[in-house]
Amino acid sequence: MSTSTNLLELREVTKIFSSGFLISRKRIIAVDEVSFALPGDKPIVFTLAGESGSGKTTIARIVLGFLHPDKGEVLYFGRNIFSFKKSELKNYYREVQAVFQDPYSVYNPIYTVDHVLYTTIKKYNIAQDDYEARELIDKALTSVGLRADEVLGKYPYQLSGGQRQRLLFARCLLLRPKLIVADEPVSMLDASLRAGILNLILDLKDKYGISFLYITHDLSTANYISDYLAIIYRGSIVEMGPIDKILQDPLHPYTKLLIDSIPKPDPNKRWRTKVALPPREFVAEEIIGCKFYDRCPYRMDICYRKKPSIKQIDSRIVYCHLYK
Amino acid sequence: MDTLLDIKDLQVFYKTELGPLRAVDGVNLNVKRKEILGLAGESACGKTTLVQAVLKLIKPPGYIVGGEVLFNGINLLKASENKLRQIRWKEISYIPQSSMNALNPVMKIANQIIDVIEAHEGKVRKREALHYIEELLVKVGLSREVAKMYPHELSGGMRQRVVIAMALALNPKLIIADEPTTALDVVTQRGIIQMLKDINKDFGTTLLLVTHDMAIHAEITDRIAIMYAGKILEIGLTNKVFSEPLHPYTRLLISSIPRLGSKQRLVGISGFPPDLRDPPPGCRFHPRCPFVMDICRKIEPSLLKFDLERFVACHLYSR
Amino acid sequence: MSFITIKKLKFIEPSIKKAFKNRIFLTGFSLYMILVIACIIGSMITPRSLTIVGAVEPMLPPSNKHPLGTDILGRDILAQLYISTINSSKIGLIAALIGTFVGSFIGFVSGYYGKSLDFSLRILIDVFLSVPSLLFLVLISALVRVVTIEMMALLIAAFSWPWPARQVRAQVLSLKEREFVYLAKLSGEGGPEIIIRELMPHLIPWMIANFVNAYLVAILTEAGLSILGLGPQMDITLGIMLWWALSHAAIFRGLWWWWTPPIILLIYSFFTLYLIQIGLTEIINPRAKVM
Amino acid sequence: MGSTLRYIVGRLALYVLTIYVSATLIFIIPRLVPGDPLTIYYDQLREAGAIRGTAEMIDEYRKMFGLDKDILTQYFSFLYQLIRGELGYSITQFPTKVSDLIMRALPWSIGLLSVTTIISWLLGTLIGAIAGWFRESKASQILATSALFLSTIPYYILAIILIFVFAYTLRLFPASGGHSPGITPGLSFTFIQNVLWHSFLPALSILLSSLTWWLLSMRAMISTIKGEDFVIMAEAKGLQRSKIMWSYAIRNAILPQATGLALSMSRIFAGALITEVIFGYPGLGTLIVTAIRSVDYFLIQGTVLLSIVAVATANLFIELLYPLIDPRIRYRGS
Repeated sequence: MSTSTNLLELREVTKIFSSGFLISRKRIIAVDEVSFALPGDKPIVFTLAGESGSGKTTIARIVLGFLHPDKGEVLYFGRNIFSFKKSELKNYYREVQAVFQDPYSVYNPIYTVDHVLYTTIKKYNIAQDDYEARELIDKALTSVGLRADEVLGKYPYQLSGGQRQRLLFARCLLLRPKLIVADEPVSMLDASLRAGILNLILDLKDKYGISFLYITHDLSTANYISDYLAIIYRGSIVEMGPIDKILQDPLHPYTKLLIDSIPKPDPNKRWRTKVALPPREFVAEEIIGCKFYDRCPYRMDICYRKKPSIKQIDSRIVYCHLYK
Repeated sequence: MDTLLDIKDLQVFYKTELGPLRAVDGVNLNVKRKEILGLAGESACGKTTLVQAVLKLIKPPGYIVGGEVLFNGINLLKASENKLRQIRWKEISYIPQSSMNALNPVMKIANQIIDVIEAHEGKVRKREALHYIEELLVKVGLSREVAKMYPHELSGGMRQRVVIAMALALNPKLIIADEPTTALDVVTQRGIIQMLKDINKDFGTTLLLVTHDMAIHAEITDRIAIMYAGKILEIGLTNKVFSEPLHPYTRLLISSIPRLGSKQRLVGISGFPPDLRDPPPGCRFHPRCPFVMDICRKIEPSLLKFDLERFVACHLYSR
Repeated sequence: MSFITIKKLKFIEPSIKKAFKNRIFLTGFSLYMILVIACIIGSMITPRSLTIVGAVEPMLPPSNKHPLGTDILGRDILAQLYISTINSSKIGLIAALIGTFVGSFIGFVSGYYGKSLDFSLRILIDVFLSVPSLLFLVLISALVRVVTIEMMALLIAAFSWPWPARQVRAQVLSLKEREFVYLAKLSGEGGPEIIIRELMPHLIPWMIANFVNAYLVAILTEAGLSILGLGPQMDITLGIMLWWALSHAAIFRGLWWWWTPPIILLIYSFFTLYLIQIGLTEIINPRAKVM
Repeated sequence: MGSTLRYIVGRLALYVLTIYVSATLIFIIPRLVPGDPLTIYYDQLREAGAIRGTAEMIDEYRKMFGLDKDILTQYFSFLYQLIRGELGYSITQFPTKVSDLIMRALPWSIGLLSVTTIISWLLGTLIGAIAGWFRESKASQILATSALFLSTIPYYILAIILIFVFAYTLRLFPASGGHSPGITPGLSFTFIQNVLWHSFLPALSILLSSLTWWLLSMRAMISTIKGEDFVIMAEAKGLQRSKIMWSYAIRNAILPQATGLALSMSRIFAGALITEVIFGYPGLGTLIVTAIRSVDYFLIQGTVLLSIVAVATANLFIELLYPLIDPRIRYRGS
């Protein structure tokens, strides 16, 4: 698959956050040479799953052009987005939109929620006049299961978390994007409302052909909606491939531990084995080899000395010294 | 008498500009000795308020309106300041959700645990206490040197284990854990949950576990109580409640949890939780309930005994 | 084609309504306004000539002819008081306006655009805040022999920008990470637009509180400089009145009616302005209960 | 401990930078004014009627600061002089050096300032902590309101009131000077006792006003900390109320109080400077005023610079205490 047809491709993207002043510099590698790609031919949901602090939100910010990587490239249909001029970036946003995690901080509290809808329409002038704008908005709201009179003219605090998240999807729909970066869209919602948003993502993919880069820490939601899965741990991808294959037969020790540790809502299928928590967790920048060394049951001394390289096994990729 | 803690008609409201918010509105619940009781419910259903009321930690604008909390025959709500102080941590210890700043940021871990010991057993020799504390830390899988460290030097998972070690320090009869693993990653969460289970098995400590995550209840609790909009809708043995949920809300709650390996269409719950400043009349779930009947809109169903160890508050079963 | 009328930014309305509901703000604001209006009216009805040296008989205690008596140089004290309060307020106003706008601008730019620019500005702000600006003012006015009120105001304004800059910068840094700013970027809004439409409304209350603080500090600084003998001697302000009284040992000559009015008015202004500031901060974040 | 060293290095760097930027500003300011700075003094001196030794002294300065050379060499010679502690000669009391005059006034200011600031900070923090812990009580409310009123009054206004009450009406304390003229300065008991007697009112006016700042800020800090999770956790642990107040609430409020102190050092210094003038107290304040009256520019410049160094040093001293107060500073670096 030639790179130019890939909807989105990351090549060895690296981001290092440093704090302190000249001599007292402290450097934390938040994203460590991450590469993955979303195919451009058919809409898919690609999940990037990892613990909090694993760098997944930093990657989302880089893909959206808010953060510049220290190394590597982000290609949109083969063109590096960081070489875009201002107007090109605006067109990029026309096709790549986003939905965020915290329904309470994603709306500017001093405006009614209409502000986000009208600003988008005005800035991308996709409507000739008020009437057409309102029509577009009504259509977008209904396709995300909201009624205009229930939502428009209200301030954010007057809407529930679920309504606010749905409205964000409606805003994206106005621009008919090709890709929506969904950064933990349901993690702040209760289980009962979560199902509605997950179904909405599935519908938008099927009905409007929109691809999703779904960022989450919760694998069971990923299993429900996504086609591909990449597991990220302390800034590095450890395993990547079709989700069903990974969930049924995980290769990387961290993926195994992760899948086995997800609590199952069934009292008869309780955890059989115990997991030992490390007596002291190492700080990220002290590690040269594999980052999972201190918690890995299969660790070897090569894992401590050398970072594992990429290994292709049928349609999957894994970074682990177990697989030569 | 195998009941350790008995909550009777507990009511806790919060003062707001638009009138009192009825966070906990007449809750009856008892916790049996040596069991793990789960308290489930979605955000803002009142479970944290209930737990804080039991420990009398409600701060303004919250206030306790009425009801009793009986522990070994003493009503904690009416107990004297001193009597309450003696019971706290000696008999009932508490693991809060925000492990981020549940520990005093400027004090070493060892000193914070010594504080607890000295508050209940008087002065202790530092060397002896330190040895005991290191044992406690090892029991929760932490290295001994953690005793001399400060909270900001520990990860979230380590901090939560320190709090658990502290909870075990005086070998209490009851540990109340309020969302102990919400802020943690999945693997650490599993470790903590298994640790709590072992504590209950090894020391016979009763555990009241509060969390919105039904899957965690399925993993660890013996009995479970479902809470919604300030009231208890259903209580029962965990495997019974999961296999045959009675109350419509419980049924919908369980069916809206995504399961690994199944792609079956999820069913959420339409609408959203009521505003507890003026809750809907009758059953508080009726606006969102698929089986709503006329009676549900008028009369509030009381928590009735359905069969052994099973209670439900729903007109479907009250005929 | 900006036909879509984004409703006029009604965001200022609620904060103004809230401000006037806050008891502390209300008392402070109304008391200070009473003082300023009284002085404006007073200065209109009393002839300016009364403040010229030798205009009246010196050292007269308060009488109905001279309600606050006269000073050693034969000037009516009440007449002086009206003019000096207005002049002090004028200095406060000019210095605070300039200081707040310049400071807020620097705060916005360094907070929002960040990195190298922010680094150097942050250092500059810290340096200016850790050094008493009074010292530099002393240095400059010793050289320039400040004469008019406006020059004094500009001089004080030159050193009143760091505090608002620091406050606004901190606010912008925290708001910048809020997700509605990212959403605005995705909606096609550019840097300046985001500052004006998304961030500015949040900062107006902060900037007003900074303005009041700068106003208070300006009056305080003017009085300080005047007591050091560096005030606008050609004109008359509360500080200058005090300076005249002190340099003629008014206290020990028993001329109590000469030095007490400026003291009382200065304290009155500081207290009422401080009440306004507390009222405003309580509106901005209700959690920070000062009282 | 890597990070504590990193913190100290950071603070020292800011300290040196502050002095450097201030020195540069002091160098630039006279050159902003049109004309050669020395000619300005010359005209002002003639205006002020000075006759003796002005011409030779001006040439002396011209040579010393090489005003004929280009700006950059002047700048470096200016900095070079400063590093060697050379602040030039006082114009009016030529040939006495500016640094000698300052050294005579500095101990007075340092003594007055350090004593009053430490006492007011400790007292204010203590009373504020108790008032904050018992926030709902009537006493705490009254204390806060009166403290609020007192805190708005600057030192030097309070000074004037104190002079009127204690010096003029009650005649209990002297209204001016560092010590009675008759007494010979030295370490004798009578001299020290006399100095204390003279500096009582200046100290009181600084103490009263700044005490209220610390009281109010500590009271607000304690009442916010009372709501923190670890304080509620301490209650759940069944600790004694006094234990919670001291080692949980107050112990955590000390750092913000210390930062508050460092932040207001410049405000304290400026206020104290003017208070000295009101009392004619022989510190830096009076020195500056006499220099202003006699248009002694180099004395003003020297005193201003020394004051900046004094404030910056005090700031540095407080900031270096932070790691001891709060272990997080040691861990996080800057």
